[in-house]
Amino acid sequence: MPDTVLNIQNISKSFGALKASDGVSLDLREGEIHALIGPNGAGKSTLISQIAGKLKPDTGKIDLLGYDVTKLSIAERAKLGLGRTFQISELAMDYTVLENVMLGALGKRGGAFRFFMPVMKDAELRECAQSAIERVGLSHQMHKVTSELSHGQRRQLEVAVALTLEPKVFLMDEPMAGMGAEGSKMLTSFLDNLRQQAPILLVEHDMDAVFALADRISVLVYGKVIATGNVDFIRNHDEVRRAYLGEEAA
Amino acid sequence: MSTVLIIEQILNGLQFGVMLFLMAAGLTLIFGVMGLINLAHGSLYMVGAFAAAAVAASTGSFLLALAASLAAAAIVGAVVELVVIRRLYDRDHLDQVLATFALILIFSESTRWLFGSFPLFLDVPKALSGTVTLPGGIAYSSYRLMIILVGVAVAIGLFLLISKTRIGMRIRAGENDREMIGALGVDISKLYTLVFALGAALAGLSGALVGAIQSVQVGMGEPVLILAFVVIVIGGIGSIKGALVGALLVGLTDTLGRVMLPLFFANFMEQSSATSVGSSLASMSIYILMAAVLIFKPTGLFGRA
Amino acid sequence: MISERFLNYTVALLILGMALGAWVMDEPFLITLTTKAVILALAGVGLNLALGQGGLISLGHAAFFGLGGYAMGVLASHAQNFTPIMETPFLIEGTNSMPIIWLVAIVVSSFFAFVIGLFSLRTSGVYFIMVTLAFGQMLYYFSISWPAYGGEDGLSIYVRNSFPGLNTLDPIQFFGICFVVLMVVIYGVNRLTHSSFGLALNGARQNAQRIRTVGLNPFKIQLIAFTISGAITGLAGALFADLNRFISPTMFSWQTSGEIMVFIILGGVARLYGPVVGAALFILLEHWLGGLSEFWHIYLGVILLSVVLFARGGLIGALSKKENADA
Amino acid sequence: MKIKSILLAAVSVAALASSAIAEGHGKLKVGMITTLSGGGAGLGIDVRDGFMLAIKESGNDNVEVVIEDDQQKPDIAVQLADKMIQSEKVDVMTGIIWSNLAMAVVPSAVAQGKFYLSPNAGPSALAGKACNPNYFNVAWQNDNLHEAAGAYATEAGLKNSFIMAPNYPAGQDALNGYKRFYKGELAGEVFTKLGQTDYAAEIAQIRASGADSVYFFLPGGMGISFMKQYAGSGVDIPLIGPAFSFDQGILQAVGDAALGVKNTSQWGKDLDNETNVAFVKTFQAEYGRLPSLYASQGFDTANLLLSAMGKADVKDADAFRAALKEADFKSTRGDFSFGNNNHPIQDIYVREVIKEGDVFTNKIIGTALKDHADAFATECDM
Repeated sequence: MPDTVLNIQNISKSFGALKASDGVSLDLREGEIHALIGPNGAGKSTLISQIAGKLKPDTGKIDLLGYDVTKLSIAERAKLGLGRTFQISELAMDYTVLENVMLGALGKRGGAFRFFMPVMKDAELRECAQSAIERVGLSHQMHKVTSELSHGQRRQLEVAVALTLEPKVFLMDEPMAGMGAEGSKMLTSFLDNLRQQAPILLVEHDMDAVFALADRISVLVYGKVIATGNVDFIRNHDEVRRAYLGEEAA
Repeated sequence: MSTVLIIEQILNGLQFGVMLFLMAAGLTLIFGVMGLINLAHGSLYMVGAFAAAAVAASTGSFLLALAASLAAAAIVGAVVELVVIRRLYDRDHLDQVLATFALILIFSESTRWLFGSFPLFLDVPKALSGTVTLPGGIAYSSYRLMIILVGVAVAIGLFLLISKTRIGMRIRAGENDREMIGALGVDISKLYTLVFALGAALAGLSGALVGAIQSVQVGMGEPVLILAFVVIVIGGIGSIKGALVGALLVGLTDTLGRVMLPLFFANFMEQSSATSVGSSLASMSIYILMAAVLIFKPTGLFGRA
Repeated sequence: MISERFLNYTVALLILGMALGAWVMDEPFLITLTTKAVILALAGVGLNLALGQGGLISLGHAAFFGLGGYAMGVLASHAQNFTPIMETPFLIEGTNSMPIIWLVAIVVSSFFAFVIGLFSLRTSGVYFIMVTLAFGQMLYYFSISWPAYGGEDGLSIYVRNSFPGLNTLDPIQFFGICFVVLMVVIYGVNRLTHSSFGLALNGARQNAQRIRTVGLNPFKIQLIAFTISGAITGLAGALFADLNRFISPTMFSWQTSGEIMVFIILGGVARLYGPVVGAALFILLEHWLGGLSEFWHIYLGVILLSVVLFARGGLIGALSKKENADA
Repeated sequence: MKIKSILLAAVSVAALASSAIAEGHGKLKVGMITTLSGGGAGLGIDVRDGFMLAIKESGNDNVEVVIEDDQQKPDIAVQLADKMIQSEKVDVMTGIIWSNLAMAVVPSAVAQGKFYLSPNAGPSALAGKACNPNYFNVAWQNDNLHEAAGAYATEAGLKNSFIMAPNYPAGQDALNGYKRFYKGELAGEVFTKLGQTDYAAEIAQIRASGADSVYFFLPGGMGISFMKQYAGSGVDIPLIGPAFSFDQGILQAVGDAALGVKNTSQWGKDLDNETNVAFVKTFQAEYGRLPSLYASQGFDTANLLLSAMGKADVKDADAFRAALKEADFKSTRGDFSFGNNNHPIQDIYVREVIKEGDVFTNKIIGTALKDHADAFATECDM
């Protein structure tokens, strides 16, 4: 299936009595944005963690670009081409924007084992990092220390780091969270274009963004996918309305 | 080796474990609630022993001496918490290690300045100075038996304190979420002082109990401190149950290792080199145990990830 | 306020000047003292790589310091007695040539650092501190009860080892060797800090999850850093043994680990010259306060405590602009 | 500026050091490196006090003593030795308590032409193969007291000893020394961990061993812990030890547990000779406590030095060496002379721990070995 880049097959994960993932199947195809939505506690974070490699599923299988990655580590999956952004920013807070993005560039190159040459004078890495920073619109903040960035800027930085890896699949965990209206709008149009580069599995609470961006939407409730389909299908899906959208509308 | 001797050695191991538990309980409690590594815990042990020796010398009463050890260590603990320790809660472990390392220097030399360089005298009370005969004909030191009982009592007391009382509830809340406990309206700094003083008092008590059968001298706390750290790391830092299990494991490993290893090596080498090799390995045994536990369970037996 | 780089040069020149001044005034002991500071600084530079850059708080670096010392002791004692270290399966002779001893010290201590790191790095936080301490204690007890090289008594080497073209028994020449070694290592560590590896290592300290997500393996990075760090401290151990012409299990004790850590905090964590300033200050305090009172440990404790509580950047932090070291 | 004050400090250290160059003729400068801080400080303080008492009593103001604290750390001791030789330019060194520190300092000090008088440590290497004409031991070779204990046990008709020491060189030497003069069987031989504080396991082994005597060498706090625990264990096999665990400073901490224990020593406060009687009296008057073994050794060391000073100038090394070798001084131990390896030939006594009023102390009850030299003298080619 060359068209399907990420294929999650029937995975389950329990914590004691709690079934956080209950036979979830999901796929991501070339060129699309596939949004994953669901109420709080539906098991979105657990699912993301299993896809990224932080948690191992109890049963089931995850294929990435045709490889079985179920047992691989985070770093190994990243090397295969999985680019991830986090719900809560995972950044080196003492580093500048540039330094953080350089880390991504290092990862892309496949290793940090050069011990003598000054990394900041490595033209190739720097170019890669700077272009990513430009694409997310942080050029003016390039030498600012990350801990001094605003919340929204940190999200942009996360995306920039993911970009340097030139991933074949993006896994984005609530990139819009905490962004102002202006920022959300900018990021929405950015992501819209990004799908040309690589498909995106997008977990997002911002329904405007989801409906604007998603080619397909999957709805996760109590660890199960209750529906998958395009925007209209989901909008009009009875069970979804009851379980999820209904509450929101009310 | 006779069965009676083996049983006696197991009993010795348990008793050594219980002594370690008294020390380790305070250490693990302080870490669990405040997230603080306290290298100066050994100094509080020393304070307890010196206070007990001083009071026993002037009053002749062992009970008063024990009370003094509890009080002195608790007071010193509270003062240290107020002056120094509370500035360290938000710091990283490195700062905590170094600041409490500095406290060791200050405590040790101040004690030597006050009491001199020679060991002080502290003896077991007359009533407990003999032996009791246990079933099976084992003559066992009454005082050591009392230490086992005190240790068991402290263990039960701590479990009750933590599971049944208001303070215990707050302590548990503090372990889980330090911000939540503030939100509950509990005066967190008072609670911390209290917990630190409690841990210090336990260390002081064990210093006094142990001081009566060992020697009360400057620097007595550090070897025990290292052992207590081994104990809580094996048990899982922050867990009282872990401290108990870890202490007994360390006590048994150390005692039985000392006895068994030389005998074991004597099977295939000459006596005096077997004694030497066996003793060398025995002195490393608990550290090997600790490394082994951490390799399989990186957060100790009962630690939280 | 002054820039950190200027401060670094000043410190290096000050140490050099101190030794040269003492040489001119014919004060060999002052040279010896300065040499001690230089060697301890080197041990600190080693630990600082793991601790400052990598965030790996090792309370077991005395293990590597001791291993370096014993590498020197074992080699030199065999050379001194003209007995081979081993004959089967192949002959290994002792030596009293410093460069060979250094090489052996580096190989041995980095091997142990690699193995200890392999196990210890599975843990983190307090567990890491304690498991490194445990490994240090193992070696300590081993060295005490291992009779071949003196056990608790330690081992005296009567003549300082030789370095081609120099008279190592002349204090100023031995100082020169140690100073050059320190400068070379500092240069190397500085390059390392600003290399790709340094960027990843510092990144792993700040956020290991981030490093993993970009496809790098923080464990591998930290293991390499820990190994290099152990090797540097081991080299310092070999020099320290040569300074005293004596080794003993004290080099393995946990107090030694604590003292190396103290140098770093006195000078400033993660700063290139932090351990240098710290070690110099420590030696100065030791000799000053030691002369003032039998109870000088009290003052040392108070000073250390104040630095930890109130001067978090260490002495360099207090003198230069920023509280945080830049990476 | 802090930098400046550091610099100033450095300069003042340098100035201080340079002002202290030895001057004059017939003068003698002693460098004493001993343990004055940390856990083992008691011993060093006694040696220092004994030594200084003798200097003071002599009224000889040609002696200058520089005292430094080695903190019981070998590397510090080595540096202090360097300092004393390189900047203080001392003529004679003394003071070291511990064998491992002595091994670190002595060989290189005597190799640089300094005299070294040992007031306490006597490692076997310095008595045997590594003996040196400039090294004089005024205390004992390490094995001496253990050998005497072995001789005493044999003489007392003991047939089955349980022996015990920490697992480190001095401990191994101790047991070897005991076995050298002990002719009976061994009920058990145990090495404990250095610094061990709990002896329950060993006491259980002793109880089960069927021994008729226990010989133990556990210096410092280890011995205190062992004896207290032993007393509480109900085991009543008699104990024998070297004097180190029954010293004046330690006995008070052991208390009743030590009463009646036999120990071997080359000195006792009740030794009836003129020098000793006067020494015990003046020491008590000067420092307000009873002198210890270590104090007597410090006192003897200083008197040996003073006796040599009366005969030769230290600048004439050969003459001074010969004067030291004569050992022409009044020792607190009575007869005292040096063997070929510059180690003592002396009587070693058996003492028993008693209580005098409120104070625990020792009483001499016999002589274990007369005019005893050491086992390593033959290995020394002097």
